[in-house]
Amino acid sequence: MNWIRLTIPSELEGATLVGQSVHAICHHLGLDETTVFQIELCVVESVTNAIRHGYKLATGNEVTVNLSVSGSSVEVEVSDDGEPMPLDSRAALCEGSDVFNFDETDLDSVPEGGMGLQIIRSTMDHVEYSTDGRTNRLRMTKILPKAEEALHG
Amino acid sequence: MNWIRLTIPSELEGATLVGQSVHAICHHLGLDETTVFQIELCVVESVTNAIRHGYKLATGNEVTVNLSVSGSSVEVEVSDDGEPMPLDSRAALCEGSDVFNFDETDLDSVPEGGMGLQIIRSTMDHVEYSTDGRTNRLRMTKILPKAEEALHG
Amino acid sequence: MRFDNSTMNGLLVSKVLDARIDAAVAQELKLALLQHFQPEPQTVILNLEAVTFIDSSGLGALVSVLKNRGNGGDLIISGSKGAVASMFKLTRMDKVFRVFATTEEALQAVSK
Amino acid sequence: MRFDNSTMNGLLVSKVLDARIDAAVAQELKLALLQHFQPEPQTVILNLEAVTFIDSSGLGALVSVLKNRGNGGDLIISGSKGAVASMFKLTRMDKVFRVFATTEEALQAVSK
Ligand SMILES: Nc1ncnc2c1ncn2[C@@H]1O[C@H](COP(=O)(O)OP(=O)(O)O)[C@@H](O)[C@H]1O
Ligand SMILES: Nc1ncnc2c1ncn2[C@@H]1O[C@H](COP(=O)(O)OP(=O)(O)O)[C@@H](O)[C@H]1O
Repeated sequence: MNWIRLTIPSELEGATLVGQSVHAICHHLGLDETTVFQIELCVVESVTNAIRHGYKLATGNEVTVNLSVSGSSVEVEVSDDGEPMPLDSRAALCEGSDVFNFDETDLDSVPEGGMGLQIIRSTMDHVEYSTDGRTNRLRMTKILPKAEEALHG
Repeated sequence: MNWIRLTIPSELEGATLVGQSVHAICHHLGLDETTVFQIELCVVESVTNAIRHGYKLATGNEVTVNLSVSGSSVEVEVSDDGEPMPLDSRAALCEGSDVFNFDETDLDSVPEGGMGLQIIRSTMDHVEYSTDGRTNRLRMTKILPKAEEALHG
Repeated sequence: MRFDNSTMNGLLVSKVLDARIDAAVAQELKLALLQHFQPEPQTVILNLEAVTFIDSSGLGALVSVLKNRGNGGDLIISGSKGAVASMFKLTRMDKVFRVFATTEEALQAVSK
Repeated sequence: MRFDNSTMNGLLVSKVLDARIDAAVAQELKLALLQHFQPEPQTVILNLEAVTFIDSSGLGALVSVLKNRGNGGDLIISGSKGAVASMFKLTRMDKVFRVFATTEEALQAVSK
């Protein structure tokens, strides 16, 4: 057993449910609490984006989360059939953005939004976006702490 | 948000994962602990059956669990593309079996298996089986305690 | 599966450390428990207090052990609660096994 | 969303009773908190000890409240831990809000 697929309707509460499910699954698979939270967070951020920006909150659509786990990494693919991500957002996702380089003494400079992609980028080890004109896929890889240790430690 | 669909590969550990996910989801939706356990149990029993009897443990197939929740009931549909259930099992599922009427003083009469369908039948409020020659569907309905109270109390 | 085996009052107490006993682990559970009745049958207290879920395959494995424990052996259940206790009741297995709320109560009852 | 609002040392302490603050409830959270700054801005301690998950939409709602709290008002965070504390750190929001481990510490710091 190395994968599970979760499909939800395009409603924000779906992101809540899928986040909780992914949490329960990763916890059950024995991942440490920090890794569980990181994966749950990135799933919630990307599913929320698909519902809000991909489908513009229109109901009656579906978002799918594919979770696959090996001994060394967890791979999550979030897919939707909505609007593809604009090019500048794809660049932010892959190259990073400076949304968190705000001046903390200047409240006006603190962001109220636009944080999701940068959270994904800085939390995951590898991020890949693709679209085939119908289905958009955001694929995220998290290398498990133990595997990382073996690699670098 | 009133439904979520979970798909797993035809491996017994998949039943574990889907059971845990359904537990987490039902818990999050505010169902009481007894109802959560009853739904989790019936999901695990029927997914295990689909893997063991429907697919005869052959890997590379999929089992899907559709969970939908309204204010008054939870509906679970477990579907697979394996062997359909034999007619006598469908009868046991819908009309009940006497598997638990064993003589507790005679250990030989105590069952080691064949309990799943009767557990489903006695735990759920409504059970329905159908097959279209390709996909087999077991649909189970649990009326939520509060709704039941309003109806009978 | 993981167990914590210890001897109390001269009896083997085997505590299941995993939270779930289902089809994926039923066979492993059965084989692990049957070992305790080889070469000599004995009384084993199976402590289920850490178990939060058991399905019909898990129960079936326990019944199979009970049937194959050999003369003079016994498999006693302790610590079952919540969903696990409900399962024993729903399937009437609480009439088949000797079931105790705690391991201490099981030890007391057996020592009498 | 559910809150437990109480007055401690003359300050409003609002404890979030739900375990998750995400996109599905962010707008509701924002509106509920903004009410506390009408008609008069005040210091509000938001106790997050029961919260186990917050996403960027939830944090954004808190930033929005901080920006719109009015002159003389403040929104102070207490009780964040685990995943919630990590999120404040990851997004550098722990530099934007006054964050305390417990409501007691927050009350002490404010009373000085
Ligand atoms: N799945 C998506 N489909 C289309 N556009 C997206 C998607 N995800 C992100 N975007 C675009 O990227 C921008 C930045 O996203 P994000 O960093 O998550 O912040 P936010 O969602 O708060 O705007 C969004 O405002 C949107 O324009
Ligand atoms: N999904 C299914 N597909 C095909 N046959 C099934 C399925 N579920 C149950 N059956 C048949 O019904 C019988 C009784 O099932 P059950 O009560 O769950 O007990 P067990 O699985 O332990 O045999 C099975 O042995 C099998 O022959």
